[in-house]
Amino acid sequence: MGNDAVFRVDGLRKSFGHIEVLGGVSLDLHAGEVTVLMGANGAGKSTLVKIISGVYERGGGTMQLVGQDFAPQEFLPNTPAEAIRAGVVTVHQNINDGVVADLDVATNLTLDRLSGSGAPTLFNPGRVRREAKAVADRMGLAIDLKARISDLSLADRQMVAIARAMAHQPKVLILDEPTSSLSSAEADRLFALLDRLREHGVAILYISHRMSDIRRLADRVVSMRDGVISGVFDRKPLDYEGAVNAMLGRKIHLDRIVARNSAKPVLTVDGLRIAEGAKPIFLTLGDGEVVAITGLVGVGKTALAETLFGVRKPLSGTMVLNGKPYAPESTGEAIAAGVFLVAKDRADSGIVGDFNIQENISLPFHKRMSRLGVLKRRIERAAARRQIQELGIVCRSEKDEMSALSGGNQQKVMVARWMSQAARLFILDEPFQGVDISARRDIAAKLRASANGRATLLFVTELDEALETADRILVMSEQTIVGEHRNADIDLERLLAEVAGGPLHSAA
Amino acid sequence: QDKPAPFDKPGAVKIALVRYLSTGDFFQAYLSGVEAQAKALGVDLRVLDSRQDAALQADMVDQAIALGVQGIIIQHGLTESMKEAAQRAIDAGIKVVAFDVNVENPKIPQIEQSDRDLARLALEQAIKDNGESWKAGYVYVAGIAPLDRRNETWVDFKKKYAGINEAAMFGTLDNPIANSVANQARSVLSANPDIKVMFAPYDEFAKGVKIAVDEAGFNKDIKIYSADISTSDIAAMREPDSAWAATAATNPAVVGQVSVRALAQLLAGEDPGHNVIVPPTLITQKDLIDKDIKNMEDLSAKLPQFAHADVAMPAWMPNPNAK
Amino acid sequence: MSSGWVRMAAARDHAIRYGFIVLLFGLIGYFAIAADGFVSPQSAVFIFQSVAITGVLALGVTATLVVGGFDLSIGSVATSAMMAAAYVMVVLEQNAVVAVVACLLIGAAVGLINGWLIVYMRVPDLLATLGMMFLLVGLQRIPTEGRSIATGMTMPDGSVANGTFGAGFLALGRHRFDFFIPNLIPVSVVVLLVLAVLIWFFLEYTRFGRMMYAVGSNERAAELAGAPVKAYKIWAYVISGVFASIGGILLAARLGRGDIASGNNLLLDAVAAALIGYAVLGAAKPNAFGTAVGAVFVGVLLQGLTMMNAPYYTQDFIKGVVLVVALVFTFALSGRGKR
Amino acid sequence: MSSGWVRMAAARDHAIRYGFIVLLFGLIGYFAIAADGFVSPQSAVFIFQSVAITGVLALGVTATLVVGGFDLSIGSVATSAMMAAAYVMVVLEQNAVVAVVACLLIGAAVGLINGWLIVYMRVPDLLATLGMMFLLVGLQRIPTEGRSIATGMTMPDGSVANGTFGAGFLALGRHRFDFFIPNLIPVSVVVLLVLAVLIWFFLEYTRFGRMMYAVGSNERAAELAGAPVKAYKIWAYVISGVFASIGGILLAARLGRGDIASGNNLLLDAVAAALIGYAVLGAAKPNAFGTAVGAVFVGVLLQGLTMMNAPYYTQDFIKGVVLVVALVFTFALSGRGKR
Ligand SMILES: Nc1ncnc2c1ncn2[C@@H]1O[C@H](COP(=O)(O)OP(=O)(O)OP(=O)(O)O)[C@@H](O)[C@H]1O
Ligand SMILES: Nc1ncnc2c1ncn2[C@@H]1O[C@H](COP(=O)(O)OP(=O)(O)OP(=O)(O)O)[C@@H](O)[C@H]1O
Ligand SMILES: [Mg+2]
Ligand SMILES: [Mg+2]
Repeated sequence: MGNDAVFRVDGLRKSFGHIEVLGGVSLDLHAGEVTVLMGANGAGKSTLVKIISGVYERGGGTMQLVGQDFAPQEFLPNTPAEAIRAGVVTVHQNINDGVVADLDVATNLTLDRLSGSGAPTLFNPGRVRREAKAVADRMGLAIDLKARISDLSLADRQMVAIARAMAHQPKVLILDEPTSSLSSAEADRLFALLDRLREHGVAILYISHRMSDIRRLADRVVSMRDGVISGVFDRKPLDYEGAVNAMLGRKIHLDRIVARNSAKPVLTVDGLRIAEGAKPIFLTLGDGEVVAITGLVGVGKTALAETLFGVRKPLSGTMVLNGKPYAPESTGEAIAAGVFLVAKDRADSGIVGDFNIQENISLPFHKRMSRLGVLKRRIERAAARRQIQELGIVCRSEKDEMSALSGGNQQKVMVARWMSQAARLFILDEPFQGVDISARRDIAAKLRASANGRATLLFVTELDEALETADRILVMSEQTIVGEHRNADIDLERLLAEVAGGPLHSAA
Repeated sequence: QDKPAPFDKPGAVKIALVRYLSTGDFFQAYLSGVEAQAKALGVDLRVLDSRQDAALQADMVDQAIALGVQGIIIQHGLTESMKEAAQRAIDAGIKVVAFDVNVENPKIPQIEQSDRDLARLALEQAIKDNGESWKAGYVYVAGIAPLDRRNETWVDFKKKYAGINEAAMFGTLDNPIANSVANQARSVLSANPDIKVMFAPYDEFAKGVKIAVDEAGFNKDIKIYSADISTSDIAAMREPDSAWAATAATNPAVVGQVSVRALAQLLAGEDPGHNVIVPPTLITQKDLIDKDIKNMEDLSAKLPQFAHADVAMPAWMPNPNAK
Repeated sequence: MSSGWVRMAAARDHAIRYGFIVLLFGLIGYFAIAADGFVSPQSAVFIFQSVAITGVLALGVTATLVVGGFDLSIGSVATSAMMAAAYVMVVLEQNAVVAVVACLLIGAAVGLINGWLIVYMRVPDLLATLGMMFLLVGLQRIPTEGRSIATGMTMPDGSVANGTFGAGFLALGRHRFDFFIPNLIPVSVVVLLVLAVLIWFFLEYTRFGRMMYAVGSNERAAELAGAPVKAYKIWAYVISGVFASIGGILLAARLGRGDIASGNNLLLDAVAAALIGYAVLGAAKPNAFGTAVGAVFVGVLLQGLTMMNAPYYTQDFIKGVVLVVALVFTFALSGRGKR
Repeated sequence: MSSGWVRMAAARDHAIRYGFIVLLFGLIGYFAIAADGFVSPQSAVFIFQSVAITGVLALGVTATLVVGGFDLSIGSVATSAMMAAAYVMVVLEQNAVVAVVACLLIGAAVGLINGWLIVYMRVPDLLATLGMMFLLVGLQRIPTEGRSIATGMTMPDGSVANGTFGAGFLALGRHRFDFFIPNLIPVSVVVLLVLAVLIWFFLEYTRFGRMMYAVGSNERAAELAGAPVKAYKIWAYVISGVFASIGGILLAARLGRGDIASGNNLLLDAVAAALIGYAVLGAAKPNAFGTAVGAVFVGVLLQGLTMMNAPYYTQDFIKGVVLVVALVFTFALSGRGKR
């Protein structure tokens, strides 16, 4: 197999300041193969991708494009444009780097053509829309081409970015965690497309932390650890466990969850309606309990989370927290009442880019960390250090800029922020976005270990994540809760039917 | 010729010019006059420029005191901000003269270019050219001291000649001033096409009005009267069929020279008098054409009263214009 | 949703799209009644003429707004170009073509430097162009030591500058084209209209223009999609600089001399026009058509008020009030708006 | 990595952090040698005094920069406050306290309106404050029809205004505190220093200041962290307005009259100081300490050049060049920098 490599990376190095991130990475990509790259958060996957795609300058090593009809040629893109022109197309990890929010879908789908040098000078909206439609159709995208990107959900934005990359007829396609904000239906569409590209001989590098993706797609698995390749697995059947162990440098073992019961209710939700025409939601969360709510994208999980946190107002219904009526007017009131939310989409709604790790962690708790309005930095720093330790955030110090962290570690900082103080009701909306397997289990374990004294509510699209973490799993569909399961003896079939909004829903 | 002490030793005297306004031709010419006379006298001149910051200008007087100058010329500024600063200089034993700002101090000679006279000369010419009743446009921005003084004369004239009908008053100091005033004047002319006389007692205003009059094609129907003069004003007045009929002006360079001379007199123990007035000259389009005056040098050469004022001119005083 | 609600939303959409245009025509109607002689071809031409220079500057600054930048140096570029034109013709005794070329080169050079500072030296836009503004305000005065430039002027070294403004150059400020009525439309208005159409077409209907919007909205995404983001940004500043220098040429041609002025008011008026443009047709973003309408709007307002004898300070006041009200209207209703 | 490389990186870090301060001291050293009398307590006090008013304005605008906004109205707020103070004392014949309170209220009111426009009406910051600027420039001249306000002035209705500036009020501009040397430090310098320390402490060490930075960096994240984002933004504009009105009070006290021609350059000079502040200690973001240093830097530069008899236009030029060079230095090296 190794002889039909179309893209070859040899001894690639990269340092930021005096921290070495890539210590000589060598990797081959083969035509018509999906190579999955696995690695813990901060292993250097995105950095590698950014070098290949011309965003970062490499610190050493070589890259080569190899083809049947031409001699191997040095591949040294100075800009993303050069990489694209050479046929190496990338969908980056940060979705907002993939689309331009103020422009419409059609322009976004054809963005690279507009900036290509061969493109016609004139911008003909009709023609652009036709081209965009062709691009969208290939992906089976059903988005209004005139809609502005800023009005779309994250999943739709991601699909737009992927569709554009696909349309290039690339030689090498790189996808950096493309499914982290997609629903399984959309992910399935993506996989079907990747299958087609594979048949057409495209070399695909696929980065993901989701085992289900990896199992579905991989022809080869390459593990990466601390900036070097730590294992290549291409003998069928693929040794996934070995790959995970190689990427972590140790074995992980999965403790079965012992589902707990709780007697003391912390939050009672009574007849809450979060959307026009939706059925009311009834819900009780107990002390020490970890509850996961799952459901497809767009069923109202975020809406419910935001309602509980005071960002939105319910249309009707009441809530009782700690035996007292709870109707937060603002996020500030919610926090004061002990209700915390780890919001989804960290780049938009979590990370303060100008702040370092420490300042990001302390953000909601300034009041508790200050006297007469003056911040006590020693307390702030101590809290940050504790969280970095607890969650194993990979960084130099608590003073690091957020932009210097890998995606998964940024996500950990977001969780750390809200774990740094005791909550009564702890809500996490897609907290595992971009977090590697072992870190995910660590976080889940931390959540469970610290669960006493509060109720914990998790919103996840991935069922696996719910199964690994929760005592109880609720299913949402059409802006309301349609099913409830104890995580002990789950009827998976019934649960999946509820998720899909099947017969049970109509029976309800 | 022997100069009295302290001017007998070249370079022994240090004086400061403390300016409020500096941007523009008038101020540049004034400065060149100051420099020329200072050079002729052999004194060391420091220029402190507050760039229209009245508070800073007051501080600069103190700074000049700290620099150990013997004399200070205060050029423009606000009475309120300069009065005390000037007094502090006097208290420090420094001789002070003030140009175009009243510092209300009997010990400080006031150099003036007499704005009232400037306006009067121009308006008298307007009466002479156009009779006693006409429809006028007037360019004025309140709050600027010399313009306020020129305005007083205009108000007096309107009282005196009932036939003067002020159809429109406008003006702006948005820069470039001529361009902004041209826009306004165009509007005024569209609204009042029967205006006969434009009184624009500041040459930047007059330039703007002239542009508007030309653009509207009214240059043969309207006459412009103004104050102040510069090389480009001369060119504008000399254009064929120019509407700009006359201007009254003092030579800013001469005013600069007079300022230094008055200060020198004080330093030499002489008294230049409390009000040192540099008389204005009326300059008409006809003068410029008849005498073939093309620029400020020609003007000085051919209108001697413009080139030199025998003000503050004791016998020992060197004349910087003497070649 | 009830159809009443839909109708209301549609009405609101209309209010956003056409509110400003309606306001403009309302204003014209009001002045037509209140001020004699406001309605005439000459008056219309004059309104365009009075905003030609700021309008050209505003179109240039629109380009920098589109890429998410800002150019505070345009006023000083215009006055520098004016001084340069006068210097070239009067002191160096060159002809009109040389003067125009010199101005355009200055504009392009300043734009390049601004762009280089912002793109490669990563100096924030406001900062870089503010520094450039101070620098140019000083620089343009150094050759003549702060004197205005006019034929016959005395140079610092005592010599007399005898060059003259070429007739061709002055024609840029004074010639009028026939248009139904003889001698109706001045060159400056033609320049404004041509540049407005050009930049509008460029921004809306060429891929370069589209990419500039993309760069302004999300630089990183545009770069990752393969756009030469740095080049686009630099180009925007070059456009801005060149347009400002064209404004300076028109200014020199109108004044017939090189006048000492800071250009601050040109800057503010141009920025006002470009920002008012956000409100036109509910764009809520920089756009060339809006900028042109914004410039005309200010022109109409000032022309009308001046004709009604309103003193200059009430004009500023009303300009401010109208600006604020018009914009509240657009942005509050549209619910978008973010720079 | 080799230790040489580490040392180089450290050197670069130092260059970024201290480069600007070194430049400032270098400048002081140069002027100390080149210009007589530059080094003296009086000269130092004078430098502070010369930048006191712009410095106060710059500190205010820093607050709006911190929340990611901008305030173009500060210059006109200052001059409006000056006119208001004069009007209250001279025309309405009230005492100094009333005048000061009136000014502060005006500043706060303008800040509130600006904030309201930006936060609730969603008008972009530059636009809202530009409109406010025009509005105030006109408004402040309406009561006196464009005249300056001084004791004994004739009002539009022909009456004579006989009030005077209270002695207490004038003392704000003229009194000097003893400090080793008698009569050394003027009130305005004390005000500048006190306000600088206050706002610096507020922004760096209080939770409110910290949250303002968060709001400026990621509004939504700040909101989801429980911050009342709208209130913070409005407060920033109120701070800016109040500081500008304090600047106006100082100006009125220094001038002893309400002068319509004063205060033209306040906006640009204040913005320059605040933006230079980005470069101090390699902050690459708005910060109060940097702003204060920026103001002093401009003061030192202009004072030194004045003492070396540099004409006014070269001062502008050098100010621009130094600004650009200093900022290239900081931003190019630091590799951060984004507004
Ligand atoms: N701009 C930067 N400056 C300094 N360090 C950086 C920078 N970008 C990344 N790093 C560091 O490089 C390492 C690798 O980051 P990278 O983003 O490549 O990880 P990753 O493998 O993609 O992780 P994840 O799965 O979390 O996305 C991390 O330790 C990160 O802190
Ligand atoms: N800005 C918006 N404009 C219009 N509809 C919206 C908007 N935001 C959300 N919605 C709709 O509201 C509903 C609930 O959305 P919400 O984001 O809560 O879904 P979700 O289940 O949390 O999805 P996800 O899994 O992506 O978090 C969806 O139907 C969505 O399309
Ligand atoms: Mg990554
Ligand atoms: Mg959600």
